[in-house]
Amino acid sequence: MAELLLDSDIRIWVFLPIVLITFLVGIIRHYVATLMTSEKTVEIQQIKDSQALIRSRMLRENGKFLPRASFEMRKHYFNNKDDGYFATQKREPVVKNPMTDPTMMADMMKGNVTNVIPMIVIGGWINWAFSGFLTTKVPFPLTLRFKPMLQRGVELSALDASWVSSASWYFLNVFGLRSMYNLILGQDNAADQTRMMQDQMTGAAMGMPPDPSKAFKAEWEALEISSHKWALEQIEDELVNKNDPLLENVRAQRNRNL
Amino acid sequence: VNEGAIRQNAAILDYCRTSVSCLAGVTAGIMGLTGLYGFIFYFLTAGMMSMMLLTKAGSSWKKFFSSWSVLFSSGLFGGLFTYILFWTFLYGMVHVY
Amino acid sequence: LSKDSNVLHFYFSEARDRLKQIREEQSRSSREVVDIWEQFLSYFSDKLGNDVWPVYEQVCIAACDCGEISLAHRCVRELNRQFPKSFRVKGLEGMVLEANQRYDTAEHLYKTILQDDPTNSVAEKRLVVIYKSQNKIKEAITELRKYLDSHMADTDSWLELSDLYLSQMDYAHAAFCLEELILANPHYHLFHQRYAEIRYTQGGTENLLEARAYFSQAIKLNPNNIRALYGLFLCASNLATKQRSAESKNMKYAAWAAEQISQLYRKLGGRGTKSSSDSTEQIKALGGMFDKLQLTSS
Amino acid sequence: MIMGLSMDKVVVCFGLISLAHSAYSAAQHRAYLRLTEQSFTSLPLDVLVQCFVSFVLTCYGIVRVVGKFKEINSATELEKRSWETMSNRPAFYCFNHRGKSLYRNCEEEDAQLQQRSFLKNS
Repeated sequence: MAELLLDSDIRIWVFLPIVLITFLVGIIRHYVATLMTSEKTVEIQQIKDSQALIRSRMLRENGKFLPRASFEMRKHYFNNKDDGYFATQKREPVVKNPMTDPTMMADMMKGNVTNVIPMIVIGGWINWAFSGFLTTKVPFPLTLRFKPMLQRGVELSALDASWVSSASWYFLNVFGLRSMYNLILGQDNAADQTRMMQDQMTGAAMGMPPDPSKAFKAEWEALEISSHKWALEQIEDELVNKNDPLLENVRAQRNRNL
Repeated sequence: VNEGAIRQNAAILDYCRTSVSCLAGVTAGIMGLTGLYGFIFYFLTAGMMSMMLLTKAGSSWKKFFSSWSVLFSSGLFGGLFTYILFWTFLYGMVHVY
Repeated sequence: LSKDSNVLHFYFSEARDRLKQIREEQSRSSREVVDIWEQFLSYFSDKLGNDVWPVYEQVCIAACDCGEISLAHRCVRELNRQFPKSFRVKGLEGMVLEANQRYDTAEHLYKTILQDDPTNSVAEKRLVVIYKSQNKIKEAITELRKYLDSHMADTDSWLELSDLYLSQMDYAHAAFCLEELILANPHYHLFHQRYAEIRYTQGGTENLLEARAYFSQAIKLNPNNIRALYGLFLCASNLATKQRSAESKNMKYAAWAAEQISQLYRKLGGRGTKSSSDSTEQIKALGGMFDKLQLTSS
Repeated sequence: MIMGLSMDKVVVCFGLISLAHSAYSAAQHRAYLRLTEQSFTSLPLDVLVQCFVSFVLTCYGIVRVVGKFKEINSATELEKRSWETMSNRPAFYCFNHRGKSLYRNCEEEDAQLQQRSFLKNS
């Protein structure tokens, strides 16, 4: 098949602009999104729930370092049938209905505004402005099945599948540049710092379970079956009878580190 | 085990992965690699980056990564997509027109 | 001229890195922070870029700590201009008020913050501090317990509460707080050591046994922890007098701890700058002390 | 340390520029071939070498620039902290302590001294 020769004006006026436009739009979208995000409001109840879950998990994992009485006391606090934390706290599942909750509506709107609409608008514009060009060729052979994907807007059945049309090049860029945004925008940690300063992050409430009562139930069960085995039972003998070279080694290493 | 440190290490790894695959794509495009050679080149450069990171971490890489395979395999295929994009881009810029 | 600017740049980055280090270490080198800022970094504040805001915050707290109210005011003003609605800056404002000993105004400020944002943990903690600095420990404890009721996983606050209880000599509650800390950080030797110290202070065979175990755990986690070694020695020799049945065992532990301590001293003495005769004398004195302790306790 | 960091950045910049330059020369080469109607077999060796070397250089610089790994073992981090720093809680700083009077007196004395010397001089 004869090699196609593209006009090099296409390179300057179609191929390059598409890359630049996608890239810049992505960056602008990022900043618009950060401007528009409303900070999530966290209820004190949610913080309390998540922290209780964290504490109970720590109790299960590290409870072996506590004396038996202390462990049982905490277990009782969480799991006691009559007034235990997990047994009495009943929460209504906080599954918000997006239609009734206006803030959810607004959030969804914003998501649409920043994600979908630019894509449609810019995509449509590019389709209109740069339609019908072949822009480039992928440097590897492809089967015919990729033709409709890569040659949108150019219906030529005789063309080799590895040529890419302008509209498809735009979509390739949209999807391929995502990780580049991470690279470039994720780098400015200083910006994150200022956002931190703007308002204190309530870090602990980040991983909120959507339905606390279900999480409570699971945690209750997990805590119920965990039993206490003191890890420090024979610690003194272990320490005294330990062959000293080992201990000496550890100590020597530490001394070196100091 | 420190969650924050793990996350930071993963972020560093991710950063290296993305930038190296992007650069490798640029290089492959300029050199005009086609077909299978291009993919082989990608995996070679990915291996090279992992080796560089290993030498940077020194003998104590065990302190930083829970397992050896993380250093080599994390984000390998996500990077491939970036690689292909830049490969195509530079190949188009240099060799097609 | 370029050499001069190079040197300046060097000092600049030195100062910036030092401040950052202090910030990350969370050490309370307030005077140093204020000095670095006043004598050097304040002239280059625009060179810091976005890093300047955490630095302002740090300097503000340090200035409060040193009683340099005017400097603290300046920092808050800068921050206020940049983040006019931030609760974090409001919290700083409250700290400046506290440093000025205007506790009522500060309390009012924190309470308004809490009204707007009931989850604001800084304001709640500062309320505790206000009571504490007015020496109303009882109120501080109630306030802190209220806070911990909803923030159960906040280790800093558990530590603070244990300190407050200790100041009231309420050892049982203080021990409870330290148990929380051990749960959160089971591999940190100092928590174990501290817990053991509290149990030791409480006294009684039961508590002494537990104290012995936790001192041992602290030593296991860090064999260089000399305070824990002393603790183990004291526990074991105390128990040797109380428990006739397990006397030999306890004597063994005590002897082991004493041996470890003198070994450590020998090593450190050999390494230090002091003359060796000095250190051998110290070790000898130490041995004498151990003998005496055992003598009185048995 | 600081010099080292900026050195790495210089290396990255240099690599990128060199990469761009080799791209330009490769494109020139293709255009030349096309004008003289020769068929393309491979790029000239110097462009290939420049391209590859600058790639390796940039990778090296990036790996150096990204910053240090952190130890994932939290115990090692905690071990370095003494009780002093551990029990130091910025959220619970209490400002009602001797530091206030210590430092303030110092300052006032300084001011007084300065005033006195100023008076003496005038």
